[in-house]
Amino acid sequence: MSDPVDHVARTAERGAPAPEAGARPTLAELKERKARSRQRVERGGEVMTVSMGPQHPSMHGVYRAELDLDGELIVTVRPEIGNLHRGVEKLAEARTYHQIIPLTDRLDYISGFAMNHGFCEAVEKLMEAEVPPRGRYIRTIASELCRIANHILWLGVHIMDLGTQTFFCICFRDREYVLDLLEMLTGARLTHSFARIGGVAKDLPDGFDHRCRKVIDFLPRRVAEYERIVKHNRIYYKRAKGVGIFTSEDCYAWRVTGPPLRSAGVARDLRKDEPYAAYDEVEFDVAVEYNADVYDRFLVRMKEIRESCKIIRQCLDNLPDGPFLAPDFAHAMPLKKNVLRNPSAMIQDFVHVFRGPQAPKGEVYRAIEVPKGEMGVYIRSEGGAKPARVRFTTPSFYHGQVVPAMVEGEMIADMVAIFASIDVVLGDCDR
Amino acid sequence: MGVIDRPFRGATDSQVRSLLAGGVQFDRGGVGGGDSGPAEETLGGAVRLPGGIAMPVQIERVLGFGRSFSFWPLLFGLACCAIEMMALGGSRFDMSRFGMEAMRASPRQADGMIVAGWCSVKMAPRVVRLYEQIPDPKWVLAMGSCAISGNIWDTYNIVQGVDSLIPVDVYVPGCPPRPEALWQGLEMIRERIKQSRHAYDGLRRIPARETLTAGEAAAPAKPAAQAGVGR
Amino acid sequence: MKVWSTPPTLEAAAAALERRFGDRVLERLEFRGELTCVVAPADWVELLCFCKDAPELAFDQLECLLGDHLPERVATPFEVVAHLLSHAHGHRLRVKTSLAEGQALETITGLWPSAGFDERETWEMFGVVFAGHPDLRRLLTTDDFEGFPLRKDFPLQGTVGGRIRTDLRGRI
Amino acid sequence: MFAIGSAMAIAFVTISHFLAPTSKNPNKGQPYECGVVPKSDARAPFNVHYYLVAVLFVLFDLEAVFIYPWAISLRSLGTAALFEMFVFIAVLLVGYIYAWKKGVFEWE
Repeated sequence: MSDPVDHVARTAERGAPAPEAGARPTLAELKERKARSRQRVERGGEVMTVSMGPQHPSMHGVYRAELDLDGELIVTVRPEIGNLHRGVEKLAEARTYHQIIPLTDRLDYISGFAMNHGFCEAVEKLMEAEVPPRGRYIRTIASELCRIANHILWLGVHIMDLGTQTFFCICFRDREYVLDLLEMLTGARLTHSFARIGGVAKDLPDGFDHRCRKVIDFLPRRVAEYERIVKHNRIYYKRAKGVGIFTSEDCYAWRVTGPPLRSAGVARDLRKDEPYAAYDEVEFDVAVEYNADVYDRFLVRMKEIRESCKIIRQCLDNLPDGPFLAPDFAHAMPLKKNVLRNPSAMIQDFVHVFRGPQAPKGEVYRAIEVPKGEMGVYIRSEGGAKPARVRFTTPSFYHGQVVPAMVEGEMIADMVAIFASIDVVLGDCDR
Repeated sequence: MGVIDRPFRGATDSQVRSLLAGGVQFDRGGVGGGDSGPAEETLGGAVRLPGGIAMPVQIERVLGFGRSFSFWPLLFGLACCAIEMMALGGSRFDMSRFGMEAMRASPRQADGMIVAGWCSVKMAPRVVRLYEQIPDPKWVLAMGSCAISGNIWDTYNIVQGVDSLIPVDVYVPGCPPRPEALWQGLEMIRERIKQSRHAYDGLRRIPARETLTAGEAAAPAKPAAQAGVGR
Repeated sequence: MKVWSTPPTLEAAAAALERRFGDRVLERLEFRGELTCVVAPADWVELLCFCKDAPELAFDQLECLLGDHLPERVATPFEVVAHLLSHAHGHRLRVKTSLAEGQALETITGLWPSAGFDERETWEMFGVVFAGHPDLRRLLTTDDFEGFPLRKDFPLQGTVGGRIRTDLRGRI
Repeated sequence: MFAIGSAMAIAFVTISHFLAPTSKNPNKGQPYECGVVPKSDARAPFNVHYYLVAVLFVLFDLEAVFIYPWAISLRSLGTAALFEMFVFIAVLLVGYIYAWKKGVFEWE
């Protein structure tokens, strides 16, 4: 095995303050902690099979895990997914690139625009379509709003899984403000379909700038309020600290990406490693923690909300003017107001709606950082308007697969906390 | 041909799936029509006193009025509509103002079911089983165009509309419908509770198709259908 | 205009691959700054093993493994594509192999456990059998589902299931 | 008085039994397993540890039941009752510490 990259060096130059070496548990220590919790399983005893089935309050939709229990300890887990499978990839092969966009935001329906964004980045890489600066900035703003909405909802459901009800309402109160912004920008609360090949569908509505700044200003205070409630809460500390440890080596092997990977001490964020949209013109830190447990995943996500607010503020400050949708005939749709006026835009609109933009022959794989992890879109096109094969490599598919590796040897109550901490959404997982 | 009562009383998972194979038919069969069988065999419908007499309407109105103020749906979210259902449970659109506070996790304590999201063929037997395990009287709200008609998912693994599985009282279209739309749907369910009308009232039993082998026929051999009071 | 160029470390990796495998890498494609190696099914595991262990390549994460169906290639209609990612160097590689109908391919769950679900889905959607897979059964569709949905000849609405047969209304 | 009480209780049960519309079907009778066909019978053998914790809970719950009436009528009982209750609690405390040391509460 090639020696793992020295994460501390990489994290240090990323600007995230690496704690002094003493506090940071080494990989060996994390492994030892995990081994201790596994050996409790070896003690035989008859096994009770329980189905933590499709309809279960903490199974985030319809994920089914068949548990073999030795008392409260989980001996083996047999996951079963596919209850929400609707063949998006088969459907995408029968549609042009523009028609696939509405399919993508029903993949991970909690952060709709992030999925559109991923797909459009991949198509633009295939067609070598250029996105004007303003389009890139608006995309960054909308993506970060989706990230905030996703993390707030995750927090509400995660704490509700651990047994409280009021926190769910606190989080949904704040999430409504972010959804109002998204609704103002894209017209829909969840299923945005706001990205287009070559930019975004509409410009920022007037008044959006002011409202967005107001929301961005009070969100960090809200995050501080969440942390004040949850971070030092005796019960949460006991149920989250040192639970569900998943070291960075395991994360690589099981393709666990996003907050769970960053909580294992790896400063891996595609917005920094392979910058897309306006992320290379924006200053932000990668949220990193080092103990790889449920508690640190909470901390990582709270940091990410703060970073997202910082990104949106910078995007709003230096938002370039100019077109928000690429004016090139071959790939992008024309602006609606032009279509009714001059004939060339009308022809362009007609061509794009009926025949769709033509893609060159070839295959492309583009990965972006969606709120739940790393989503890769693979498109193979034989030329023409319809892709020959589309594959959405969504993070929840692999996070759903990693549950047995993470949970065996833990208690049932811990499984609820761990499953919630890796943030699996079944629409994303089953495609 | 074996007779399958709607919903599938006691149908095993493979039967539900085989029925789905050919697509399932049930027609509304007009109120009062049809030969609903002996008292204990009937599926809901008229509330019968032990002697089999239909209960006078006044008592039913009082019972309906009593029930209408706390419709506890089953905590059962499938897809994106479930997020909007959670938003309705959140603090801005708070549905607990209308008595629907507790989304009960187990069907035994639920009054009804909100099917929020597309239902795949793999999930179909489970939706039917959950529906059957909810004690009567029960009401079903199909939330979202995916639950109503399969929406854009016209693919091999999606049931095109949950009403081919379970009788649905209220349809709330939208993708996803806004929390206010779901709230209006729940108000319409409250009206139905007040009149104590259920989706399975007017349903005559529908004959199964020949694919069901005799051995698998769900309903036991039926005695000659008596002239019961259909609702 | 954004120019998609291959990162330098990928050049070194490609050279190392060339040295190690020479002509067993059947084809090398460059498109939009991405490197694609096509390899025969027999060398599939060996090449991926080398990709994971060689220091210049150091592909310690399997991004995804997917199947593909190209009906126009009659001899080997099926394709298995693996995307690899290296955390150390930060570059990506695509390894492809093409298979005939019913030809088995060696499983790579030994190298990366994340391939488990991928291979099950590829088998379920295309019918490509993965020899040595610990638990190769249907993942996304029901257990008694016949046919392989993502093949180009499989109808979108599916042969069975889920449809309200309006043609039957009133006749039964 | 007692007759009225018991009559009302019985009435509530029987009336709702007759008036409620019910539909008998085998699916409804089966144990609820999150919507899945239950594999084993609901009375599957389970770990003895559950039983131990349950019994200890019942035991100390009953202790609380005895304390409530004592607390209410403490003023009329005088200080002697105060110390008798301490003896009562002390005896149960010994049992509690014994169970704790036996490791009944840890789930190993």
